[in-house]
Amino acid sequence: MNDRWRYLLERLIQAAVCVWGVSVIIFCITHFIGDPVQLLMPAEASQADRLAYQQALGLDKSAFERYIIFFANVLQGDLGQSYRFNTPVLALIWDKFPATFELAVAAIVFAIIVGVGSGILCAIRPNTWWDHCFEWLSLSGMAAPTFWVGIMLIMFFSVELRWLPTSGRSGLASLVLPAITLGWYSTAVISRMTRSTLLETLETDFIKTSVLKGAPSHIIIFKHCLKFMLPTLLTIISLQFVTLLAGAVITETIFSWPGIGRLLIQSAYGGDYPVVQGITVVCSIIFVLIQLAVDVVQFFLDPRIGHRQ
Amino acid sequence: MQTLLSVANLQTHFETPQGVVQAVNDVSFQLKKGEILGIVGESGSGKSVMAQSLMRVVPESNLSKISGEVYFNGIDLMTLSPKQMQNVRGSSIAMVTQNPSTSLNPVFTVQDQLLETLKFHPQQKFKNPKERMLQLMTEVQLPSPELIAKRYPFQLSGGMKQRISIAMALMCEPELLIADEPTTALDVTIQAQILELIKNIRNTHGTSIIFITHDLGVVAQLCDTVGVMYAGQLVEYNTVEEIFKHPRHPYTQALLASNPVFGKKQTSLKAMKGQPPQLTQLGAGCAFADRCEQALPLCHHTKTDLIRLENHYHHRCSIPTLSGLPSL
Amino acid sequence: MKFSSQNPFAALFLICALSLPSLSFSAPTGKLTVAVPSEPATLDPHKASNRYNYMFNTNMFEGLYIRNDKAELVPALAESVAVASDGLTYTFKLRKGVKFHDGSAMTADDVKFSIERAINPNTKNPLLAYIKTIDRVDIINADTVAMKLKERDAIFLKKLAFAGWIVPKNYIQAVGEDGFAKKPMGTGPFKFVSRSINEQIEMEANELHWSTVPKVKNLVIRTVPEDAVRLAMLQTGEADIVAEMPPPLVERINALRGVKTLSHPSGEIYWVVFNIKDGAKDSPLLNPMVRKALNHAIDKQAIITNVLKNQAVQIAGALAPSVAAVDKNLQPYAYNPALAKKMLADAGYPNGLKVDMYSSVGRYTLDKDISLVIANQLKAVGVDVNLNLWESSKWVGDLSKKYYPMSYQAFGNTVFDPEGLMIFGLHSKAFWSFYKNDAVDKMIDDSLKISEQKERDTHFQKIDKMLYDDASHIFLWESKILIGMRDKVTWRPQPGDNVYKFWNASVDK
Amino acid sequence: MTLLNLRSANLKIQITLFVLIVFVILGLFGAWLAPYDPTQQDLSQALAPPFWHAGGTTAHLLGTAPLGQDILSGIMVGAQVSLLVSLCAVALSGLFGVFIGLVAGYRGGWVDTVCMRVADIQLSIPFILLAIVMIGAMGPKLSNVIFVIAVTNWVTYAKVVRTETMRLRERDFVKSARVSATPTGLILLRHILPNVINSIVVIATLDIGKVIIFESGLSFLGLSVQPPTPSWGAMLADGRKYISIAYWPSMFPGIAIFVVVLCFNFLGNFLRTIWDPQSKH
Repeated sequence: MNDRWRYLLERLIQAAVCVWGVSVIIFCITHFIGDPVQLLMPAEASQADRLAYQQALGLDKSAFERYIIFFANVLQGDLGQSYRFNTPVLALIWDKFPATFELAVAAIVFAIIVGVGSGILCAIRPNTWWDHCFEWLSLSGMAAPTFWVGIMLIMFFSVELRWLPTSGRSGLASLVLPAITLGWYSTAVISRMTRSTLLETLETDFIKTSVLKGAPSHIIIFKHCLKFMLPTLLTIISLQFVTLLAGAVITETIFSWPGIGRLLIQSAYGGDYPVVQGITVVCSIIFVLIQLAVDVVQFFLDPRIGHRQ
Repeated sequence: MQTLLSVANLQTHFETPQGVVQAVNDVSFQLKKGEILGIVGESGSGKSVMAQSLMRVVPESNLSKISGEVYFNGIDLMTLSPKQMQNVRGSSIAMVTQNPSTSLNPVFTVQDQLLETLKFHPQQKFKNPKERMLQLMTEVQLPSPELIAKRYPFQLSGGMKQRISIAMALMCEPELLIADEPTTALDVTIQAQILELIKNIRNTHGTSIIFITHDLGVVAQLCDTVGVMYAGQLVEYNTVEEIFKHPRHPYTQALLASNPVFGKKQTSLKAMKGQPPQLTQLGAGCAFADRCEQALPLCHHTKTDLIRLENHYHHRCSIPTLSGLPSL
Repeated sequence: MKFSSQNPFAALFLICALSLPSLSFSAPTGKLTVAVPSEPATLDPHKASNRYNYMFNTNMFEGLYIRNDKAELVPALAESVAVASDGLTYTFKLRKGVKFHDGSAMTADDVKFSIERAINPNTKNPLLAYIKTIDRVDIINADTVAMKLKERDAIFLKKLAFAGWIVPKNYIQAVGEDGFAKKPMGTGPFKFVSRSINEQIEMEANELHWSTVPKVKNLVIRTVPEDAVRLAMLQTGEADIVAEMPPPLVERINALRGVKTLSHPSGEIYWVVFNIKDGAKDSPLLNPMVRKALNHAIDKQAIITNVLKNQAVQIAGALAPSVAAVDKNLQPYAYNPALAKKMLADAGYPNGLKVDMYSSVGRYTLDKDISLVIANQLKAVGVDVNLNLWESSKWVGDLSKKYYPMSYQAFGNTVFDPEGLMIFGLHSKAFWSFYKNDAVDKMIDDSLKISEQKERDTHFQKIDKMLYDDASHIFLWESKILIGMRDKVTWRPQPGDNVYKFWNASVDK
Repeated sequence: MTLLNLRSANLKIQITLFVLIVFVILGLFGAWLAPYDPTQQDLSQALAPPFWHAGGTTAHLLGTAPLGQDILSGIMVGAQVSLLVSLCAVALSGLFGVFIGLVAGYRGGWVDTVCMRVADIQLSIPFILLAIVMIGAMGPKLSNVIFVIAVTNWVTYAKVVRTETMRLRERDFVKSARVSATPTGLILLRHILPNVINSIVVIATLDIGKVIIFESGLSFLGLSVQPPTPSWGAMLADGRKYISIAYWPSMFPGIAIFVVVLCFNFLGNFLRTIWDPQSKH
């Protein structure tokens, strides 16, 4: 038990270091984004107005000073004030994060259901027409740019068939197309990985043992194989999920989805440092937390962890 | 004694890019209740595939076909539906595999895996699964079964794992136990214990056992009858005494000669020359002809005869004089 | 409804009508959904920074004077104004019976508070430049307010109509600055319902409005950045009006059933800006002959016809025909590559010249495509253009740091007077001006003192001629705004600007 | 059935190789092979359809772009950008990742800890953000696009190589090399690298496809190579504006991307099958 707590503590410290590293890097590179004052001021403002505005935003201080202020504030849970929206960054993130989370969850659920499902079906009947179909489908999934998939889906399902709304966030129907678009790539990855992992698992001696014990095939696949594969699958899925959270920018733009990805890119384009920093820090915290959660879940799923030399 | 298993003309072929692999080629034998049959042969001779064919668990991916008759208690297993066959596996016929460190699922406890077997076969007679499990674990000489039952396989030693595998195979009290090189991966001391255990099982339960091994010593120690496999064929099948005293097939003779225990003491051990043939390139003649010191020209291109002896015993060789016994 | 301060009867009628609203107006019905590519950052009108703010403000708020739906300058929250003879004091007579959306009355206190808030540097009002001339605001009595200017400004009222939004004092003091930005309140025809950043702003008809109760009950402005998706929304009926469609789609939209296009002058002029102000020490572009040659090198009409699908009107100088009285005699530089080549040779560049051009991507309509065409056409006369296409914000952000010898830009209309362009886009002191001509600067300074309209017109025509003769820019065109609208909507956008007032829009069932 | 599969697999890999060779040839010599200069405009020919449509001509087989540029030429010359970006980015990230992986895996201890924490930090920063910030700061030049993708992509290599190296470090042949005082660099180069190179090549092949897709995503955000340099991603992204009136400016570059990426995926899977028979890909 002692070891387990130490392990957890170690992971926590690693996570904190990771978040801190991200904050430093992001702070440094946001420096390179265009001058926020120019971006925020209208054409009519004079040079003097611009300087005054710069001072008002505290941008006349040195980078080091600003980082110290920023970091001290972050430690107190204050991510600063958005230049553009004039609201606290944390409130903005809190406002927009649910949309992205909803989208990412829907996308990963889609990817898991279709990806794991098709992966299993392909592995059970390898080298059949079914397997080949899905190989093509998933390789296509990996070969089509997201924004292209999104526009095609809108053209077909919204404009031609009028089944689903083109864009926006209004109820379940509006979630379908963005979720498929966002989950497209991950579905392909998960499907391929599930197939290969399951095929490898099916070849193992202990699965042969299960067959020799007279286990029905559904038990073999869904109990014996899946439980064994779960840690691997979880790792793949969690990595995909994080990619989805961070990669929602394009999907959100296409579908006018009011999420954090669009906020991020707008803020980066618009020189809204505090929002960029805030979102990145929050994203990295989430990323690290998901990893931590996966580690912990695996700890319970795979009895071997913690006993390895 | 009553015949439990009767195998006739069992064939298992695979299709591969290199051609058809005749992994098991026209194998026939009979097994009585309570009998231990040893199957010996080099690696790649088709022993394991033969065992898997009996249970119809040959990897399906590139299987061409299994043919022949496998009568078990009077029923031809080859005619059963997959569902019926699944029911036979683990209950009437059970198998213990070679490598105990990989044959148990690492993410389930010992108990889960043992009790599961009973769940798959609801027709079995054990009303108290837990009790049955503990009883068997005691029988396979596992210390403190209660404790071990809650462990995961990686927490156990190789010998313990193999005992658990055996216990698992015995859960439904099968009539036939196929042990596929169960001792190969174990230390010598553990090997002996496991062999003892298997003998005990036969003695107490009357279970018939097919024991697959490449170790002639083990065969001599354990078995009642022996089948020698070479290139997918059962080249010689006879009682253990006959095999060791009067090996009829040149391959059996060569095998014995190359073994430190059975090889003639006065001369040095004779390593067999050459390699086993590619199973895709079996010609018309005897598969062993190229390595056979006694081969005649006709051996290379004529089909070998099956020379039948009493009690279904037989051997395959076209050099009849060597056998010293009249062919039927 | 149209009214004017010159007609007391109309005003009287209005007051009567207001007291009996049920007689003159049917209750607003229906929902109007508008899809636009971007949105305001904050909803606080005194912190507004982009033109989507103006779209919002113009529906939510009013000033003492405003532009009506025909873009005419009319009194709104004031009934009239009296200007002192020195042009420094503006005395406004406030309209009676005006209510904020919460039902509270608009008072002189609110006006004083609003203007003072708008000119307070701490507010960080991006539009401060427009009303900086206000020195102080005095309440004369309950319905009279006087504004003292620091210096004469002939178009003060026009600027006030653009930046002088009246906001509720008590409400702001009660809910605070952030609270107000979150749930803004004004006197305009629509009142605020909700807002979700990057999603939509919802408004509702203000039935308490003193003159113009809108015909639609609900107004939803959705933010949809993708052009293709806005078009799809129009097709499926998810949007009733889609704004800022790319010109090449005009025929496509017209071909759709149940949909039509509206197109009106934007008041925004497009030009290629030469930086001949800072850092242009020995640039060939300092030579007016070279600049003239470049003007002759561009086939503007071909671009308007083929790329912009006639969604633009050629201009000769810097003035937009929809905003200013343009001198009809001023003819655009003709497309004549041979002449251009000859002029370049005469200017000392017989073998052509090399020049860097920086253009934004996504800031102006088709900016990438048009920059490519311009570069191509310049190449044809021997000007080797090294074109740098930068993402919009990078392009803007580097504007003050980096020297752009040449760039494709637009300058929009805000105050419906050439003054806006002159002061903020051509005067050498202006941030967005890259041109330096002392004579022009002087003329622009003078224009602030001329209040008589005829005189102003000729004055600006003179400046325009000077710019033309100096070939200060490559003058291209005034763009049109292309809007797609479903047939069931009746609406007339306000000309001369890309700000949409939905007061007069209605939707059939 | 099985033999049929094998034969079709063979055919598939032949087609794949053919497509990739065409891709590389276009990438190297596209500018000479193309019928037109892809930057050449002709406003009167804007958006001419492909030859099989009414109004299309064989002069522009795949039609023209919004400014009248020839699309076929654009695709042929645009292959260069895709090829350059993908190969260079993968090579750069591969080299860096392999180096970090070797050092971290072999040295272990604090070197390993530092490397892996840096990798974690790298993974925690959204790729898009890095792209916006870095390309935004440096301008959308080819070299910058390559650099950004390389910077964000090295972690996979580092992690795989590190794991393999840690495993190989304990192998006898490495131990004996260490005992005979072989310099560390030489051990890594001669004993460890050859054993991980196959996995790296497989990952790199699959990565090339991924990078081409990345590049087109960056184009969508206006962060990749800008016209007049023709690039598939930019053609696809710019063409989407016209999708409702003309599919060809975006569809054909889209197909080009799709086919090439598909082929790289096939090739990667194929290499994995022949080098790693254990794997079931």
